[in-house]
Amino acid sequence: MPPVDVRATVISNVRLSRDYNVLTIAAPEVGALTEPGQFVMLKTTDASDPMLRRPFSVFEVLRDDLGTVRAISILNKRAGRTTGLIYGLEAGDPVWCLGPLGLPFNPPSSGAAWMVAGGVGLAPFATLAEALVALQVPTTLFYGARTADELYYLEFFDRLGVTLVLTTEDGGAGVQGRVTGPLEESLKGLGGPNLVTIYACGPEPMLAAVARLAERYGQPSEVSMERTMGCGLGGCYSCVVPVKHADGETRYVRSCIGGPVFDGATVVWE
Amino acid sequence: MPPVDVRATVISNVRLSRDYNVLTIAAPEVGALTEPGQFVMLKTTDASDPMLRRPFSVFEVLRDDLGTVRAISILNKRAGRTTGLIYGLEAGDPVWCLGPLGLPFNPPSSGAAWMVAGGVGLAPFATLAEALVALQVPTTLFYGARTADELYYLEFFDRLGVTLVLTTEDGGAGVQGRVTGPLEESLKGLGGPNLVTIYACGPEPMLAAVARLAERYGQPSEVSMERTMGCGLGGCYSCVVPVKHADGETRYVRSCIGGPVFDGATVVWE
Amino acid sequence: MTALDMSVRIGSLVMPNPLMAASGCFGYGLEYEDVVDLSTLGGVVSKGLFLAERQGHKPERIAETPSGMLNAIGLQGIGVHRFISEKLPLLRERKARTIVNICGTTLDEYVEVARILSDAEGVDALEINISCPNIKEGGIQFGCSLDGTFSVVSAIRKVTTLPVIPKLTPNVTSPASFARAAEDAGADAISLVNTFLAMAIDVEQRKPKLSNVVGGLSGPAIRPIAVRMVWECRQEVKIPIVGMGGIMDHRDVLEFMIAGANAVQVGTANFVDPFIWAKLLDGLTDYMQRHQITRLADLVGALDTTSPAKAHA
Amino acid sequence: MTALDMSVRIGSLVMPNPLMAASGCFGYGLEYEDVVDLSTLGGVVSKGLFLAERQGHKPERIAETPSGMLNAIGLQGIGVHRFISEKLPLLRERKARTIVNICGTTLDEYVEVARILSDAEGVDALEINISCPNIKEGGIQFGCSLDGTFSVVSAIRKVTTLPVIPKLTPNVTSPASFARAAEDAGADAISLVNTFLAMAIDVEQRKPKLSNVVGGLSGPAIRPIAVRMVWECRQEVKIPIVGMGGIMDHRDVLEFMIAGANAVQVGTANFVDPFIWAKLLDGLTDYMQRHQITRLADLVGALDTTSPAKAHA
Ligand SMILES: Cc1cc2nc3c(=O)[nH]c(=O)nc-3n(C[C@H](O)[C@H](O)[C@H](O)COP(=O)(O)OP(=O)(O)OC[C@H]3O[C@@H](n4cnc5c(N)ncnc54)[C@H](O)[C@@H]3O)c2cc1C
Ligand SMILES: Cc1cc2nc3c(=O)[nH]c(=O)nc-3n(C[C@H](O)[C@H](O)[C@H](O)COP(=O)(O)OP(=O)(O)OC[C@H]3O[C@@H](n4cnc5c(N)ncnc54)[C@H](O)[C@@H]3O)c2cc1C
Ligand SMILES: Cc1cc2nc3c(=O)[nH]c(=O)nc-3n(C[C@H](O)[C@H](O)[C@H](O)COP(=O)(O)O)c2cc1C
Ligand SMILES: Cc1cc2nc3c(=O)[nH]c(=O)nc-3n(C[C@H](O)[C@H](O)[C@H](O)COP(=O)(O)O)c2cc1C
Ligand code: FES
Ligand code: FES
Repeated sequence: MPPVDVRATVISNVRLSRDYNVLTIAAPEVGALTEPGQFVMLKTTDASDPMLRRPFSVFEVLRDDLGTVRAISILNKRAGRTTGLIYGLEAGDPVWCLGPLGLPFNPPSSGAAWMVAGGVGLAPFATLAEALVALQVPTTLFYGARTADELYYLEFFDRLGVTLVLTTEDGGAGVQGRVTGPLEESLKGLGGPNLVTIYACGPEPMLAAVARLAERYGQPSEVSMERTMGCGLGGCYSCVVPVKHADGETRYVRSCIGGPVFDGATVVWE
Repeated sequence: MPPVDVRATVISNVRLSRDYNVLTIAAPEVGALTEPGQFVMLKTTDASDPMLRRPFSVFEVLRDDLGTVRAISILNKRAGRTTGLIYGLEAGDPVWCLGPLGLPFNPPSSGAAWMVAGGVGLAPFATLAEALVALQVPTTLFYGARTADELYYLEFFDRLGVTLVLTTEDGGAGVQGRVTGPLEESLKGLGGPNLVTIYACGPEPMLAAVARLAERYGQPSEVSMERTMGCGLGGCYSCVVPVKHADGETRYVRSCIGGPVFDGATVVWE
Repeated sequence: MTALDMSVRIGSLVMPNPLMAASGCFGYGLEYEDVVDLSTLGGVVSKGLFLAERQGHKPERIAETPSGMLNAIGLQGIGVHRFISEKLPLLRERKARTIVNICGTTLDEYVEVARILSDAEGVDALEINISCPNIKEGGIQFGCSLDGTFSVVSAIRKVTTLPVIPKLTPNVTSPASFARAAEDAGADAISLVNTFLAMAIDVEQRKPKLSNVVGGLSGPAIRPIAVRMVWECRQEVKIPIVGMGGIMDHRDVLEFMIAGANAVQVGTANFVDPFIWAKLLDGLTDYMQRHQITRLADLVGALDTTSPAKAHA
Repeated sequence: MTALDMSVRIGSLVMPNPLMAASGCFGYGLEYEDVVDLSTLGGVVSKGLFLAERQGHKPERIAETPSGMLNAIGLQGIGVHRFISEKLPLLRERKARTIVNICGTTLDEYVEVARILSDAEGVDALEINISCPNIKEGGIQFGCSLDGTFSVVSAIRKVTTLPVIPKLTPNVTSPASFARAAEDAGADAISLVNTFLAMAIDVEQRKPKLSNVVGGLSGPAIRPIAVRMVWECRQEVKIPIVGMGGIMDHRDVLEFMIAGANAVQVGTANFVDPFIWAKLLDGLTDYMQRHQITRLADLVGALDTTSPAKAHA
């Protein structure tokens, strides 16, 4: 489906912490088309400073009681200029929203699904979890953050029936350490290859570790890669990821149209 | 007094018409220092597009019941980018306000004061009228606009005891035609030179006409000139007005520090 | 109201309107077929092509700057052969007027690429990229020397009947002298500007923001310089000028045309708003109607320098 | 914490910090004495001065562009004699380090102005403006020729012991070659960049926005190009570089220094925020403390090009 561009209005902006917020915008045209793992390109001004849009996973697709899509939300983490502006938005402010873009996650090729999220990498998993649950796939979320305060939306996943495995760097909640720790434990406990499909989103070192673990234990993995993106549509070649192709060659693939979701086994980690 | 720079918050924005609005901002530090005829340099964003501030007369200095300055207002007319942004501001939005700047009007050198306003040129006369009334100077406002709808704040001046002489281009209120018509009539009716001080603000052709009429009828005039201004402080030399000096030479004078109020008899009209 | 004529002719290339997608900012065109009917554009300029496939630079490849962006993509591309077999047939199907941006590391490579494309069906013109600031072997040695410019253009001129449009660099003292060299060498038109050599530094890390250290600046930041260069070139040459650099709306298109451009390209703006094309056409139509202009071409070089615009009209 | 050392030395000119007010953007300095204590600035560069008084161009003299502005003031100024009698004594009183930006229409005029200023008390350095793009006789013929640059600088060198700082134009293919010519001619430092020749058109009126048609582009729009030029010059010469072009905050100051500038000038930003100076000093202090840098000069040219900055650290 071709993407659409909407001058959406902010419905609400819930600040979860000093850095995280959930921005809900009236972009039903985008939400109605979105599949889990896809993203939008956002801009908070029509002036030319800042000029380029920034990519964000669609966090929630929000429906009214009749099931009609009314809005989408974004789980935003302040990292720089536009994410800072998004953090500061108020209800009624305009946001330019282009999407949905990119390749979504693929349905699991095996009986169970494990989602692995690091920090703001939680973003694509709300919609994916809903889709998996609708498919009646047993779903686990491995979710790591720095501190207990930065573990968000636990109730949401809990209510869906997703099994939660939490980690924090300071041990304030769940297992102390990185999310890859409990993931590896669980992988060890599996009876054989191709039993779970692993979906991962988070910082690149985490994605590399997850992809390697998945390979070592013979499970398929899909990773959502973060890249600086100029256009989101394949026009600028800014967002490339080195991918090993079937012919054995490594080539740069534009992650906005050849991703952001990649088969973890094909990404060449740097 | 040195100017101050305030990141002020919009208190209210009253849209008077499709093009005019009165913006009230919490910049008491600026208001407390302002004299009639002075201006502020405003900016609606701290991004670099648009980058430069724009000059605006201080329209009202607003005080609470105890007389303490709480805010200033701006009479804004949409002309381009920043004036368009100012028209669209909402309560709570930030505005960067530098001022007060420039030379104020001088007290009248004669027994009566005539203020001549064209369109948004009304802006400096609300504070001037208050000052003149406080000095018990009999004050008249000659005020011209395109249509009756675009004659604003009549009640304000009326309440102060200012005599109003109105003109509209379409004849919808007051005398049909330009404001210089009734002005000339009144000048003709004066008994001699130096009986009234004429203050004028509006489009340059109007200012030129007023200054010439004042000269012809031997009355002193002060005109507030509009120029493209880069800095408002004498730094950039963008805002110059050709002024005949005492030595007979015409030199460019920076209107932000040598104006915006000039002796109408010294300006060299182009 | 009479029909509005926005057409532009560059040699055998006839475009219904002056709006072209700039090289490197529109993929191979097909990436955008979902968001815009390619046949409604004046023309689509392909990403720069060498003879062989290229991987380009490592990320980071772009960085945002005030009202602009830096890029050092390094001309990642599929090479001329794959372009002809994989992209050209589809572009023809979509009735896109296709201008191929060609690169070379040597004079021979330019000529070879031009020859191969001249034999392919569906190429409407060649834009000769002698101005990419991002790779050492990207032809910039030709683009920064008058002799080099003259020799590349005349060598290509000899092997093709397609319109030849050298694309000039702004990173020289006098782009107009390069315009003259291009015209003398038989160019059908010139394109300008390519990007400005520039850089940005992350001060916390004290490292360049781009892996290539330097890159090319594009976007509205450069527009006033680009317009000036178009205007200078307009005084120097008679051939059509394809102007670009920071066009964001129809007023910017008109600014380039009034300065002397016969057609324009839109690059960076397409990233910001891929649906820009219809808005540009609507804006031009509205302007022509308001000003009662029936041939847009009448605006080319129509700048009246006898007095400045009134600021507060 | 040890005392932070931000000092910069250019020949006999010693500045407590690298922050200078750019020529033409700060009047004669005294216009700003109410908003900033002039002695706290590294230096104040005066508006460009000819021998005689000048009226400059008609308005419109400036126009805003995306993240930038055009100016064609035309060097309105009071001339060197009135400057010495009316401004210099007051600048001395305020303990401003005064750098005079000098202009000439001929080599002789440059030398004459330099000589007169060298005899005056209170001038700390001369910045030689051979790069004003806005007036035909403004020395740009010297600034766009290597020989011209060399001869102006060496002629002035002969008549003054004050630090001589030629200010280079960015409107050339290789500013670094001009930096070399300036160093060879005995310059104590170079300033760069002056503004980029540019223009803007009011499309409704089809007239230029500036009375002079073309003007100079300044502001953050040009910063990435200016930083690149400073970096190139840093590879070419050993003398101090005074970098400028679009500095808006302390990070931009650091960007120029890391690229190779020993000091910087702030022009356009001063229009946007005349209270910028204290903010810049605070920002530099904070940066030095966070990075445990005691001598700011250690950052000059400290760019690490072995790898790009991490985008998503
Ligand atoms: C497909 C996809 C989905 C995403 N989903 C989300 C999401 O749901 N929520 C979310 O919060 N984020 C998400 N992101 C990340 C988000 O896009 C970035 O955080 C955002 O682009 C940062 O923009 P900014 O303007 O705030 O920061 P910028 O000002 O652009 O900079 C961000 C940080 O990176 C540094 N930086 C930027 N560019 C460079 C460079 N070239 N070199 C060195 N350093 C650089 C800056 O200094 C700063 O620290 C997603 C990214 C992708 C690709
Ligand atoms: C001392 C002073 C006091 C003022 N007080 C008020 C006031 O109280 N209220 C008020 O509404 N206005 C006032 N003005 C006028 C106000 O400053 C301008 O309308 C404002 O600067 C326009 O800014 P903008 O960004 O909206 O328009 P811009 O986008 O800058 O342009 C305004 C208009 O002028 C044209 N224009 C701008 N620059 C040029 C140029 N160089 N060449 C050709 N055309 C140009 C544009 O096309 C547009 O039509 C005052 C001006 C001065 C000098
Ligand atoms: C990401 C990117 C890639 C580019 N690649 C090319 C290219 O391959 N060949 C070329 O001639 N110009 C290339 N350019 C330059 C553009 O075609 C255009 O000349 C320049 O960006 C100025 O126009 P703009 O400001 O509208 O983008 C590229 C520009 C960008 C931003
Ligand atoms: C309004 C204005 C006037 C200027 N006048 C002069 C001048 O007289 N002499 C000079 O060498 N540079 C002059 N410049 C150039 C600045 O000193 C500076 O080199 C340029 O603006 C880039 O810095 P910025 O982006 O910080 O403004 C002027 C710039 C502006 C904006
Ligand atoms: S973001 Fe432009 S090609 Fe991917
Ligand atoms: S506005 Fe800058 S000198 Fe007057």
